Amino acid sequence: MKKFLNDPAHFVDEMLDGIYRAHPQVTYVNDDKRCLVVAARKPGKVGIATGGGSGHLPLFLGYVGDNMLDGCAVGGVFQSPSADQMHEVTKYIDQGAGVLYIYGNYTGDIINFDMAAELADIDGITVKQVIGNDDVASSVVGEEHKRRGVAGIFFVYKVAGAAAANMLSLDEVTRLADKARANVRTIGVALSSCVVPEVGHATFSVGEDEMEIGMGIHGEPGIGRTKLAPADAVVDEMMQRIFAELPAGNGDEFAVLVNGLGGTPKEELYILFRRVSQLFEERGAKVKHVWIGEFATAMEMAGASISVLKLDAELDPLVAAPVHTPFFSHIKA
Amino acid sequence: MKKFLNDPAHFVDEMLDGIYRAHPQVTYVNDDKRCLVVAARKPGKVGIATGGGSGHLPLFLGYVGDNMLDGCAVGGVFQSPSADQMHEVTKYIDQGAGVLYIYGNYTGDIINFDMAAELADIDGITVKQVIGNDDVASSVVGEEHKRRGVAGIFFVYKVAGAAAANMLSLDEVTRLADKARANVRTIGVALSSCVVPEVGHATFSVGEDEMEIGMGIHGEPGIGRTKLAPADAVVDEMMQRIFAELPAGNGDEFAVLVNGLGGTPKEELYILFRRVSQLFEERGAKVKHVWIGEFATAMEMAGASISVLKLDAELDPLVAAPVHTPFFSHIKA
Amino acid sequence: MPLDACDLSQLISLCRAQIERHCEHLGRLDSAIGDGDHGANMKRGLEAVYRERADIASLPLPAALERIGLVLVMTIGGAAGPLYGTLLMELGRGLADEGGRADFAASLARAIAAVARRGRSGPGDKTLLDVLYPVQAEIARHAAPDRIAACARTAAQATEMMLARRGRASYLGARSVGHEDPGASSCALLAMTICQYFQEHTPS
Amino acid sequence: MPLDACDLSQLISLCRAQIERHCEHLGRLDSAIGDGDHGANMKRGLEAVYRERADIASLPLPAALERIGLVLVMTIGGAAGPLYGTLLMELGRGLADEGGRADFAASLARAIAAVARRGRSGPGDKTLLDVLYPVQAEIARHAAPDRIAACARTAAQATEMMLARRGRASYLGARSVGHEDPGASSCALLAMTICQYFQEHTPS
Ligand SMILES: Nc1ncnc2c1ncn2[C@@H]1O[C@H](COP(=O)(O)OP(=O)(O)O)[C@@H](O)[C@H]1O
Ligand SMILES: Nc1ncnc2c1ncn2[C@@H]1O[C@H](COP(=O)(O)OP(=O)(O)O)[C@@H](O)[C@H]1O
Ligand SMILES: [Mg+2]
Ligand SMILES: [Mg+2]
Ligand SMILES: [Mg+2]
Ligand SMILES: [Mg+2]
Repeated sequence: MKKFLNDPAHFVDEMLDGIYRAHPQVTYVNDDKRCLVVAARKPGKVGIATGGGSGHLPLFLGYVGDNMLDGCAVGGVFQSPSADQMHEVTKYIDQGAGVLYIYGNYTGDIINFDMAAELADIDGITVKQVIGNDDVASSVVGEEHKRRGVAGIFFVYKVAGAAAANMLSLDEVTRLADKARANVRTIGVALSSCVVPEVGHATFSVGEDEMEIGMGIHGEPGIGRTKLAPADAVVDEMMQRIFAELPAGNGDEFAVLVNGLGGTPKEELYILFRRVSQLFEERGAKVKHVWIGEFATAMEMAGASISVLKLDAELDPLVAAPVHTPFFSHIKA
Repeated sequence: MKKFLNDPAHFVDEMLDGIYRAHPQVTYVNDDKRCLVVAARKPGKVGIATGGGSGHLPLFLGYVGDNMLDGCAVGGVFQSPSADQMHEVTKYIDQGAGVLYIYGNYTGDIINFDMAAELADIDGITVKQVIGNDDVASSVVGEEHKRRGVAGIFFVYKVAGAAAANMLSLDEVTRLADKARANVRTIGVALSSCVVPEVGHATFSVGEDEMEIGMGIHGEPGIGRTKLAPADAVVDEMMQRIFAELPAGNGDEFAVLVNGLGGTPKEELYILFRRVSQLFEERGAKVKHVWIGEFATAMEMAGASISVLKLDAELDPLVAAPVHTPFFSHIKA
Repeated sequence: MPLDACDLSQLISLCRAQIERHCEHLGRLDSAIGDGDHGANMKRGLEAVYRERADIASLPLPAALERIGLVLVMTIGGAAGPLYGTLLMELGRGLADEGGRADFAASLARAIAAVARRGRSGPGDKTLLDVLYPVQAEIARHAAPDRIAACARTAAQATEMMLARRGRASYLGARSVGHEDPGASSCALLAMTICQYFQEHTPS
Repeated sequence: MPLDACDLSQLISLCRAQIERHCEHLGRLDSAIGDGDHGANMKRGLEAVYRERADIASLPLPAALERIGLVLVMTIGGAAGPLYGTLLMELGRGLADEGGRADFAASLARAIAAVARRGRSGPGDKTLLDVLYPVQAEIARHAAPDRIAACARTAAQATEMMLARRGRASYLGARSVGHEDPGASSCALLAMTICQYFQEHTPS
């Protein structure tokens, strides 16, 4: 296991210690480092919380900051955080306008967020939920509610964060976040496995010349193991599945996220984006906003995902709004 | 070779195509994609150019943008760009105030930059040079001029970029950049090799339980191959070499860069930073600015480097100045 | 033996030892159709309950069960934590509400229904519920402990041929068939341990 | 045969074939003490010159050499490109400046000095200069082509025991000893090819 770590059991807590030492923009509540919140609060603003397992940085906690999220419950590596932690985060970030939970569609997270929402309800805090389910590889059309949430949640965060910063109501923020959720699709491809520190060896193995399309960000099996194809052919296959659900016609506008899963150099992500851009061009459609880099990783997994958000007049300015978190800054062009 | 690529011979040019498609903030001159420059010019400002081999993103070209660099000559993977390319970049970015070259201490780069400077001289453009040599592992004290330039060049760019944005003269920008250069030290440790696309296999091999301290960002041998130690022990050994040259006493202030070499997850970089921060704390010294992430990579190499810049009243505000490039944004806190 | 006369502290120790013994096996089952951590998760949970066993055993049974549930929620994590936690918390609350007149089987049925609601799942989804339902039925008809234990084991084994419709395994679709569900397996292990304890402590 | 009567196009073809033949070997030498690309770099450069050989051969010798140097700078890249390029560009310019009265050996010496300045290097640094210096000395004393070729090979081999003080290999310190320098090796290969051509085209 080629990792910088001390005791694997302390992996998450030492990482969090490093984060608090580096970034005074965030802090924690209830004396529990795993209950991360923004240091600066804004009365009357809808609070936005997320949460999920560790091992996906900058997901999830990395998006807590100005104009994005207000808090995050941090779980162990690939583990849902507890209902308790989410409840503590909820109490702190509620500023009188209610709280929106945005997280990925995983049983553990759903159960724990549901429990936290019930606890918040007892406190008199209104909680709404938007559950990311962007991974087209994890279930068929018509069964979208079964799909996993992956990198596309970035767009849901960005839209919701900007809406809340505009001091919209909980209902409005929820509606807009849900609109982003419904209009984003993601597909990933993995070239190698990740290693969970407490486990100590690769979660799965992929042959030296193989790739797996549709693999989840915890190493969940995808929809097909094939020979590693040239980059352009890989993109063509990925984008075909996305275009099938988000048709890109003349004049349509999109935001695109090319996300590295951890072990893939940025150089290669740009080679992938080159082809993505060509495909939109061929259709006369426009990639209006683009982010390329690591946004939702699976530790050191080599691979990449492509997320596409269909824009409209309402979503566009929200996606384009500037944000500033310890892990991600976006400055208006 | 687990890479997203088409023809390895087109690796760099397809990557650049992706970059220009994604980032209108940069463009190229002389009809050569490898001559990258900022789109927006600022008359009377000192131009700052860099250059070097590809495979280190965001180094080198990723720092071309607002308040940082004005141009970059892009070489093949781990290859110096040609004098000719640097000359073209130089002609474009000279805005009447002269040009400063900042690059790493590698024979190929030196020779090519020297030639470019001679060609620029014929055009009547004044060129100065500051050559990064921050890697403490690559030569002993007293022979610093032989040391390789690695991630610490980030601080030199940032200081020079801010100085030029303040419209200082070429002499002043050069003096400040050189001061940053003289006050930064870096040490790296590699856990696995990188793969050069045209070569197609690992450049070197490190045993499953080994690490190499001081390895260069092209896989140049370091100063010792040892068993992989716990993260804190690795940091202690690295920082001991840095503190030997940049003593950190009570009240001293520093900027720190914890840099991933490509294959190491951000989580682990924060575990490393936690220990770095403790060591400064123990000495009563202050880490005033910190960056953690990938700033100078070696493709997919697993490993990390730590760069430390000693601050003074002159360097501090320059390091802290906001910048905005396609690959790196820093917003004043 | 009446339920609340049992030595809860000893029962906790037995459960913890059982999970410890099968930790790797549960991990392997989860690797095949999930993310491989079910053994480690359950072990973490049982260790935490074990550390608190003295305090827990000093409580009246309903409160003790509720406390165990809370510890499990907070330590197992993932999907299994809140599900096992819900089971025990609801069971404890149910028994408390009905005071002395509590019908254990009925309370258990209501707790299992709460788990199903929580997990948005039901019978045949290839989860721990597929062990809980038949076990509850055996208890309701006052079967002997060894009968209940045998039923638990058979029920867990029967998940092997099911197609997962909930949890991580559901993403595998048809590929989930042919592997026993890790949650069902741990649930059977715990049921069997508890049954054996009562078997040994009941005058035959 | 006088220098400018040689068939430059043929000579270029021979050099290119020689480098092609030894490309892998040069790569291996560079892997041992550098970054492994010297073979690929040299091949890229010679291919480019080869493609332009017709145009080049139509120029007067000094201009032809300068042109070859420029192509090498622009295509070999790395450290070797500008060094080989400087050698040929300076040699061409030197021969041009002195017009008909050019002393080839003296011009070559000045071109080698320019390479050393460019590389901030000198004799014994374990670089291609360690082949260039002795080859120039042999030419200055009008040695026969086969003598010069033998001298080039011996000189390249002698770099094996040197400690690298310039280029990537210098970071290895003492570990650079025991490996022939790739630049010295390619330089000897080219010198030997040129010598053999003159050997074959000079009446004995
Ligand atoms: N929605 C659900 N309803 C009931 N049981 C579930 C559900 N999701 C998962 N489970 C149970 O949880 C088990 C997995 O637990 P565990 O591996 O600890 O959690 P995770 O899947 O989060 O890693 C499954 O084998 C299954 O029995
Ligand atoms: N400073 C220098 N002076 C003279 N020759 C040098 C110098 N640096 C490198 N060389 C020569 O260049 C050769 C390496 O060339 P090459 O591998 O093509 O470039 P790079 O080192 O940039 O990969 C070395 O073997 C050596 O002979
Ligand atoms: Mg899990
Ligand atoms: Mg090279
Ligand atoms: Mg699991
Ligand atoms: Mg080389």
